[in-house]
Amino acid sequence: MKIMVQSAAFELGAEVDAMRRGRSDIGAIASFVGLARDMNDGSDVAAMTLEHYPGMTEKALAALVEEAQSRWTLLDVTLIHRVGRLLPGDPIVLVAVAGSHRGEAFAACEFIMDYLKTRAPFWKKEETPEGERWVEARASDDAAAMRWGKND
Amino acid sequence: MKIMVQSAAFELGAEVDAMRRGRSDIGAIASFVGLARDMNDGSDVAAMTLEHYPGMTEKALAALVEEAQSRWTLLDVTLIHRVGRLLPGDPIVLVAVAGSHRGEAFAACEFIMDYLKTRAPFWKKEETPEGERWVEARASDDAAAMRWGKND
Amino acid sequence: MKLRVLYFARLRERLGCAEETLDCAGSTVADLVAQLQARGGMWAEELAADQAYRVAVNQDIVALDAALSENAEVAIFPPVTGG
Amino acid sequence: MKLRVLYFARLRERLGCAEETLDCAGSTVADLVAQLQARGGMWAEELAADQAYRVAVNQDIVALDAALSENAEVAIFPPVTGG
Repeated sequence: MKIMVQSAAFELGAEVDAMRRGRSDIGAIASFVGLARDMNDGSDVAAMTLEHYPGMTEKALAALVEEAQSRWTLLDVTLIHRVGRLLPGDPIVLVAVAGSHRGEAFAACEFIMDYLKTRAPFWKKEETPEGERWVEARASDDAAAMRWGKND
Repeated sequence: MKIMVQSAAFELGAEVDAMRRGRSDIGAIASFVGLARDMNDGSDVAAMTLEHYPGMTEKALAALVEEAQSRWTLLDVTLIHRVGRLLPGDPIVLVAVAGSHRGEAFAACEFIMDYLKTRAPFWKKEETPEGERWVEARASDDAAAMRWGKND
Repeated sequence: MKLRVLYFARLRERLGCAEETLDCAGSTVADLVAQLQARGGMWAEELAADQAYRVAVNQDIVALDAALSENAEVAIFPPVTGG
Repeated sequence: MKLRVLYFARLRERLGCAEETLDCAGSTVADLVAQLQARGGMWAEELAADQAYRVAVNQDIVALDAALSENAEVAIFPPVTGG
């Protein structure tokens, strides 16, 4: 298991290769990369800055991964979230889940992303032609997290 | 869109980088890699050979991707399936789906894998201590494909 | 009518045939299958009604009542197991 | 009781405060929020009942009726938007 909060870029290929290196019991690796877009809510976005809550962030991410591991039988999980200033096209977040079979790998990967969107203390500030603005939380993200059922 | 049937290995990182290179409208890339395992149905597997139906395979994979594109708004899809002899730990199949948002990227990626498992003409033969054996189709794969609803 | 018939995977091995060209007296996939079953032996066994196999005509999977056409490419194979 | 209170993102900017140490007269998160609202101005505005904000105590998100403890680390922030 690997959980990182970092300003540096990450490499999807290197992370997934590290998960499977030297083992032959993994049948499925589902992964996700979230990227900074050049457009959001109808405005051009020149750059964004990701703020977080050091200490709580690591704890919240570890809790997400633990929760996923309690729901599905997983062989490995990698979760990397970047902070600081990012440009359109830059990768923001990576989740990779290794399992014996694809169903649980897909489910756990999407679950971690959905929960991360509502529970991990990150905030995005965008630079647009109209000035800087904090991204507002989306009701659709709450709805996505809700479909996994209550567990508090 | 890229669809390949090949005996050569593929690189997840290189494929995903190729999808996002030079563009900043992609917000989400969901991907999947299926790997050859050292164990199946209670037997050690030393190697497997993937047979396919040249001509129909390419057509079937293109149809899967088209069907996914008709169901979701996707920005790009890459689908690579290997054939020939593979060893435990070797990657067999790669699906990567780029979208504006994560929900459709995840759904389309899982949909393509589920349909591929029941509709694309590939067959696996395993080498086990008890001899060679053809892998039997799984009812769970039919069930996984069924949940996307009928479309014939 | 003249057909090109392909067999794959376990079926190819059991039937000892990867590909053949034949004349089919009937007009549907079911007619072709009946004609092949009539060869007896492995053909009767592997293509029996309770066996799981799939048929593609011109590279599209079809049902047993699908029509055949002159020079069609017909493939008979076990349920697929890729991915 | 003595508390360390942290503010993040839009709230940090609006309140002009990233972190403070204060004495809280009450015993729950709601008591602390009421005490901060009583400062008036931006504090009253941003922490009003109809504003969406979250509170974490010792780095766990909690409800307004959660209890506080001596030297707790309390964080107040907008709904999260990472990923």
